[in-house]
Amino acid sequence: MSPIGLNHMLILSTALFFIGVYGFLTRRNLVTLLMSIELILNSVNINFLAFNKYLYPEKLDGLFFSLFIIAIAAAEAAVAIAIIINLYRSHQSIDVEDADSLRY
Amino acid sequence: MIDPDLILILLFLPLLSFVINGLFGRKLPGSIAGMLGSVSILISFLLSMSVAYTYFFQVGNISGVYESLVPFQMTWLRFSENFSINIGLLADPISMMMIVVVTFISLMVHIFSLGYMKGEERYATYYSFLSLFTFSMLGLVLASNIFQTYIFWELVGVSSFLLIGYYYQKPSAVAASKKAFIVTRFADLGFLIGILVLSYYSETFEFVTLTERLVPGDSEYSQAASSAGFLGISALTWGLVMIFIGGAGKSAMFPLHIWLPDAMEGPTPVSALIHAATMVVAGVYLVARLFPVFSLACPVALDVVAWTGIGSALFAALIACTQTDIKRVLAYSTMSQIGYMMFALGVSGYGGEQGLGYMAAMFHLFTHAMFKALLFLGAGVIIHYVHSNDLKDMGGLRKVLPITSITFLIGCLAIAGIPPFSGFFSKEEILLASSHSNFGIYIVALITAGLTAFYMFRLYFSIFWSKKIEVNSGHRHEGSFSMLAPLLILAVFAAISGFIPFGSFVTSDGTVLETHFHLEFSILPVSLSVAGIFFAWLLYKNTSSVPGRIADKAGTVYKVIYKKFYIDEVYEFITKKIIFQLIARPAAWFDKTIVDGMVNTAAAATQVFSLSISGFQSGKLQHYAFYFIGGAIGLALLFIYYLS
Amino acid sequence: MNLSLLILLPAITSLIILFSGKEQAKRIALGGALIQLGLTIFLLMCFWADSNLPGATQFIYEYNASWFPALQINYHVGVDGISVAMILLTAFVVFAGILMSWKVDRMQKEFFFLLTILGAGAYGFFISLDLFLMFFFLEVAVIPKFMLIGIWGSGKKIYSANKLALMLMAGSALVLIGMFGVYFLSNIGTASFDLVQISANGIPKDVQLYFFPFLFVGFGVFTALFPFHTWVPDGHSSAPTAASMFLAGISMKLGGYGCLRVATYLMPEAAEHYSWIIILLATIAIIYGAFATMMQTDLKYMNAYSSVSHCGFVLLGIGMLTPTAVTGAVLQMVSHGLMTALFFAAIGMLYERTHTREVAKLGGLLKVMPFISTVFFIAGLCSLGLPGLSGFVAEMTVFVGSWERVELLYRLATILACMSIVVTAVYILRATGKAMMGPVLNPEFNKLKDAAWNERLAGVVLIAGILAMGVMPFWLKDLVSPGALNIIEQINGVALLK
Amino acid sequence: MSEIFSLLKHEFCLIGMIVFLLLIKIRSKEWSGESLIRMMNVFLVFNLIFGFFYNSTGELFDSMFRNSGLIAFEKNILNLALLIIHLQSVAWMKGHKHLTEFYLLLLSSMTGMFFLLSSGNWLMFYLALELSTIPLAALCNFDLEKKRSGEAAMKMIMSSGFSSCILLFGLSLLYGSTGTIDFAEMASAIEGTPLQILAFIFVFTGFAFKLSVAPFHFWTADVYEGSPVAITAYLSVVSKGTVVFVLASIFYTVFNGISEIWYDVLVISAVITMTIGNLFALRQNNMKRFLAFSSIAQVAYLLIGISGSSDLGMSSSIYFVLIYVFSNLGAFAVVAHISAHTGKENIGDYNGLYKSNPGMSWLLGISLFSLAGIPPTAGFFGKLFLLTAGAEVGNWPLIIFAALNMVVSLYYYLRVIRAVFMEDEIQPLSKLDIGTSSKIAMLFCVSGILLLGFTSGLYEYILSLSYGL
Amino acid sequence: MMDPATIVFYMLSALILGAGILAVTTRKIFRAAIYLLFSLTGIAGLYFWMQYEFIAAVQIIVYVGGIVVLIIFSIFLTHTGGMDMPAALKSRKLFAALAVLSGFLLTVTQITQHSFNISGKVAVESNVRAIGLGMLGTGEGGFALPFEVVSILLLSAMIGCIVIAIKNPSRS
Repeated sequence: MSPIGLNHMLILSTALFFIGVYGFLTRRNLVTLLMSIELILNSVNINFLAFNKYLYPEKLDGLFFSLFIIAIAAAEAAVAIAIIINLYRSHQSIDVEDADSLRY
Repeated sequence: MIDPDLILILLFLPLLSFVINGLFGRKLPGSIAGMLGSVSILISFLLSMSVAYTYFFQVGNISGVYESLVPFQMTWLRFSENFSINIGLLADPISMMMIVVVTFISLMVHIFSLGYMKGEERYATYYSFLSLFTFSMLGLVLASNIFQTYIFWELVGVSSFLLIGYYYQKPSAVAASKKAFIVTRFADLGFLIGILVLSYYSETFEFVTLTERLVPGDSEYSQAASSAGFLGISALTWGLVMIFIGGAGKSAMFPLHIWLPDAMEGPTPVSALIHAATMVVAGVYLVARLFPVFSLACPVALDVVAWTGIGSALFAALIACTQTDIKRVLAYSTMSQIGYMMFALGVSGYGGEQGLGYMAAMFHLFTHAMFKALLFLGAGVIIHYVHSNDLKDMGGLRKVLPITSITFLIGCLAIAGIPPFSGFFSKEEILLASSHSNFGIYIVALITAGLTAFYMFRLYFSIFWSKKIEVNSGHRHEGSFSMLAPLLILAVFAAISGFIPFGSFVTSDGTVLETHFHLEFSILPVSLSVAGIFFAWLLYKNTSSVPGRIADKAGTVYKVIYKKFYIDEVYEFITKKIIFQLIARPAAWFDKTIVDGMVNTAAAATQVFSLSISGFQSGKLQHYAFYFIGGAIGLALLFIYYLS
Repeated sequence: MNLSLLILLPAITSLIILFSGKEQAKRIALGGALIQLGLTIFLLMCFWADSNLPGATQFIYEYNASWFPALQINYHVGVDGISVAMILLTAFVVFAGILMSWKVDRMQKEFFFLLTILGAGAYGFFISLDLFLMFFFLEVAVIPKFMLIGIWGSGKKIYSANKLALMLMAGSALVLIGMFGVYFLSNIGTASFDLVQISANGIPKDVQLYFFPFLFVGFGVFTALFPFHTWVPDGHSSAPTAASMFLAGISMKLGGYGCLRVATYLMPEAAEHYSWIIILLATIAIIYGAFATMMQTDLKYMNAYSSVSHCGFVLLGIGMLTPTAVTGAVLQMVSHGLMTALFFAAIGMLYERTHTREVAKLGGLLKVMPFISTVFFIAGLCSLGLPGLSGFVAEMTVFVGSWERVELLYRLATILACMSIVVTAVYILRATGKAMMGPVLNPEFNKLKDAAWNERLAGVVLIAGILAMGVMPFWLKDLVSPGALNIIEQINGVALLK
Repeated sequence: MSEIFSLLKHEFCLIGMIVFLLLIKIRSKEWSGESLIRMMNVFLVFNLIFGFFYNSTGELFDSMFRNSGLIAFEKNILNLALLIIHLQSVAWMKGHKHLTEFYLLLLSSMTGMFFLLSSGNWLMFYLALELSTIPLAALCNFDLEKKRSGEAAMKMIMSSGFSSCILLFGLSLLYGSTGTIDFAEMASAIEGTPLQILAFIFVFTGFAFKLSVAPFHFWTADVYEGSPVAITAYLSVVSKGTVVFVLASIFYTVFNGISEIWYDVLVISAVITMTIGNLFALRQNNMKRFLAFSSIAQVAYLLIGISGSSDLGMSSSIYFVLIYVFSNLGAFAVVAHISAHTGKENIGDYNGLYKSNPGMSWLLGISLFSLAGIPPTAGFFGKLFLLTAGAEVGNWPLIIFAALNMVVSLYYYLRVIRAVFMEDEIQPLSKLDIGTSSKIAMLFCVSGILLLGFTSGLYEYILSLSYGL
Repeated sequence: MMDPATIVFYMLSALILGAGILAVTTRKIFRAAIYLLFSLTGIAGLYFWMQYEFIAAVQIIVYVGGIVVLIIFSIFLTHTGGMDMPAALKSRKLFAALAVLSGFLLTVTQITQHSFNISGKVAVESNVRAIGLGMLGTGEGGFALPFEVVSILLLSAMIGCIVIAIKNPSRS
């Protein structure tokens, strides 16, 4: 068995998760925000698969979970992009900072 | 047995008259309202005569002692097992005497007013108030329960207020009525606290029981009352002094007298009834009512009574010499005479010969009611005629007002203590009593007697002799029969009532007290009075500048006396400057600014806080995300490292 | 006697008003109030007859139905003498208040609807024996007040309405907390809102000490406990006449009744423990309120501050914890309710005619409007405690009851409270002297008319109440004192156990 | 087969309708808006009534899907809410070009809610959550002409995406530490290790996001303001109602082992949420935004209720949700109506509303009083029961805090009341014609608000369903 | 000495994280998309490494072939392709980094401290057949219901996209 254990995997996914979060917090383009979300979702997928692989191989719960996450990520991305495009049409910008007319 | 129904009828008839006149009086034609009031008082008077007769000559005197009878009693308000306000009727010599005096003077005033107040707009109201007063006063004197006294005490006060303020469109009348009510009210506070103190130790409000319990003896009540104390003074003393304060307020004793002169703003018959004959002696009556307790249990309080009385007597007599408003002069003379009664009580002992002062005070109360009512009603006729209160508008009136002049003279002679008029006898007893007990008081009383004669005759001469003043009065006659008849009746009583053997009816312990005539003793006071009259004759018989020059000579002293020793100004200072400016205004300010401010500040602070955090809702998605992840991590840190 | 009628009748009346025409609204409201008045008098008769029957319990006409069984919330009603007295007061004030609103010029339907609802809340509060039910009715009354002031008020009405609603709500929030404490932590073991049961089983002392302040201060806000009284002046002065009458006449009594029936009755030990604070605050309210009144120039403010002072007597009586003082507190509630309603009615009548409430601008009104002035004057006399009127009876009972406490603080408090009778006289007479007496200041006033029939009737009804209590206090006293005794016996009962 | 039907009937009903709508859409000839609305009305009424019959308790698909009387009741509440929302939004919908799609998305989201309620494992939970959210985000954008609508939709999809990421991360950790995604199995495997607490917190943020619990609530006001009123109403009532129920049932079952932890979490969140919601609501001028913050504050009371014991907490939460449906929708009915007719949404525009539109004013007033918890409206009972449930634990500082916050909340509700009833406006809104369906919706709300509080039977019924949850 | 699998893992990790970091920091949006592509591909590689071939394939098809393409399309549609994106504020970067770092440390600490219990049961096959059967199974280990739910979701997402993104003729 490889010396790469569960913890390696988890650290990897956690790192990816927080990279995504960092992106989400700092990027200004809505499309890149969406990209950050995808990164985060992928880190979650890694987690599920790693747990499934290393700890609970007798069932495929983790695997199916990540499978559905991928599907939903696609759906979400599609809707998000539609919304972004619509926003671009009305605001002429997809800078998240510009979309702050609703506030206080 | 005294029929309680009779007393109840004589008590409630005036009330009935008040209600009828008050509710429907304005719709009654002509002088029906006045007749109604007068008739009801007449019946009351007759009943009270009959009741008094029954008491004094049939049932009251049991084996030589006048007993206190309570022919009627009902529980009005029960506080607790021991304490209840009972409405009862107490029949004893002083209450019997008082109902006669009250109904009699009231009757006179009612009749007098038929003419005097004729044509007044609020004629019926006037009569209803008079009736209310009479009812209250009767209730006060008949009270068998100290709280009942307090109730009627207040009612008397309010009727006095109403009557002083009768000419309510005159600002001075309004101010005077207000002053009268508030000053007496302040005194009533003392009365109330006194009641609370006394009743706490005696565990009753009933006069009879209360007196029994507080008179020194082996009962635990009086011992508790004398042993308990506050600020080194026994509770009993506190209570009695407090009650005396109440009495002093009503009776216009120094320094609570300031309302009385102002109260002359009311119609003159009212002054005669309330502020001369009846209500103002309520304080004397109250002390007399509790006399056994004062005398036997607490001589200290009695000393307070005595010194306040004599002080007020002299004080008022001095001021009376300088005033020019005839009603005010009469008012100060009233105050002075009540001072007489007070110190008479103050120097008196209990029982037998010791109780001479008590008897004398009551006697003087009786005679004073007659001659002072007479004087006031006479003044009423004069004012009615002259349309002024001021001496300088008067003079030489004996020609146009002959009956008044004579009756007024009788009144003056009576008050000056010239024999054989009634005042002589009562004053004589008072001086005698004081000479027995306290020489200082006796001397002052003598001086006061001289002053009394002086200022009364100053009044008399100034009005009826002196210069002749043309009066542009519309009517040239002295007054209707209804006005003169009471004068004549009262004059008769002022003249002869001194011959009543008072000592056999009203004494401190109910036993008969034989009074003796001491010629050698009478010489000094009578000669002082005569001297006073002489001086008055000298100065005021004819118009002269002598009084003015004397006043100038006296300078500051005169001015101080003329200004009534600046007592009013002191009160003014206390109320306006201290109570209003230093207490009430800061209280109102505190409420508006601090208390209300706190509430408003809390609201404003919430608003400000709300405004200050509104920046969090910046509208920027990434801020939200930051709070989101920050919140999540924060919560996680909190729960993993801190709260687990 | 079915007590639920007392709530049902106003509820039905209000519904009918809602679906009636504009002009009929007041007639229906008046009719309802009249029937209600009759009903309460009938209740009084029944109570007299039934409360002395053998086997009569502390509360009679009890009706207990489960409402929310899961939460032990019951529809539990019943009355003792104190409640009957308060119900009588309510009926009088409601009747007079509706009469006084005869000329409301806009949104009549809504006005009378809200008034009737307000009345219903008060009735419900006074007959409740279940804390939840009581709280329900306590809060029912808050919003109608807000609306009445905000819509039909005058002056800075919105500020006042807000202040009133928020402060009362804060009060009821405190009550709510205390209520939960009682609910969960009484000795019964299971949660219960039932007043009778809780008082029978008692509450542990530490719980009492913790929750008493909540309940007392909460109810205290309603009855103008210093320093939570600031809604009173503003609220009263901005409210329309009838609302002022209701507010001062009934609403403030909800608080006093709550302090008594809930705080003191359920937590006797805590009441004893905290009584010195209550006394202190009450005395401050009495004296300070009276002095603050002296400086007021607006008649309504004057009466509002005087209400603070007078309600201080209620709290003083409660704080003294002697049967007499507590009886006095209840009497004072009834008396003050009638008196202050009369006062506000008179002020309302004056204001309607002269369009000012500034004392300085009035003057000589006795000549122009003898009836109104007399009403005002009688209210004033009652306020300053004239014998023969209700104020005297109540205040004296409080004083005598307070004097039974011998500790120095209590004695001093009593004496200070007594002093207020002088201050009261000062401000009442100042106002009367300036507004009613003296020459007619404004020639315009000479044209003004005296009271109309409805105003006369309202005045007469209230004066009748005041006189009935002032001249013959014994019936009311005998009505109230068994209830007061029951409350105090809680304390003594506890003391005996120790 | 019949068991599958009776367990899944709520969902089948909706899915059937979705299919039907698709068929309509596919047909070349578009239905007119009015006929669509009419059909939808009929369907929703049918849906509501049908929901009360043939209910059974059971599990399907290896306990991925479960149903019980309580869940069915909750679904019925949501059906009712949907019906009311639909009725009151007729004016807005009439003018919309993509009505069929609107319905499709709405019903999909509703289906998601139902699956969420019935979910028996975390996968279903997650999928249902997304199914309910993603169409909703699209729906937020349905005021296509309005810039704000787009912004709202963007905020909605982005925030919900972000939040579901964090939720998922938490879920993955839970899965890792327990080895299962099934609720029942996980319940026995939760021990309260730090990692599980961390995971729990992450999962909680997902709930908190949907419920707008501070500090995860920031999207709420913006999205509420920008979205079409119908969607705002749906968000605030249906979405919240669902998640509250799910939160309660999951906390009571799955996280039963760490109840001390989640108790504290709920208390802290409740305190913060209440404060934030109230403080922000104080200053709002837009009615929808105002209602957003008010709903945030309301949720805090729900959290307090849930934090109490299970039976009472659960039943009073559901009871409150039911009342909240009526109260909030009552307010939204007025807002929707005025917004649809005049486009005005600010509180200042409501000045003097009573003069011209007394009926609506009363409705708004009663609804707001109910939200503020003033008797005799049902809100009083709802709020009080929640507090009772919370107080049962004996956390007095919390109860004191909550009770005092009710005062603050009253202030801003009264602000609207003031505008409507007391402010004199020279030009108040003109008299608006209330359509029949709106009238029915309003009538529903009023009767619900006024009658619900007194009917203890309903509460007892809910309680009986909640036993042994 | 590391065995090949380890080396591969580290390389993949480096790719995933490196590309990830670049994807969220580069200011050229197009490049960011490409870095994302690398990162996602790396993840697919990781799945291969874990012998989840099917998932790896799905990853490539959906993410690389779908989502990234979608993203690139949207970049074009929104005309932001060539430009440098505006940089975020320094302070925001700092705070974000702080939050992220603390979160990371916290999570990693918890993960490493946690002793995961290995079920130790026999692994089931995770080939396409097993997955396919599971996907349509209704019993134990079956995911038919989620599958159906996702279908509704995808349907509605599609409808939503169309309505929103469709060019509205009324708007000029």
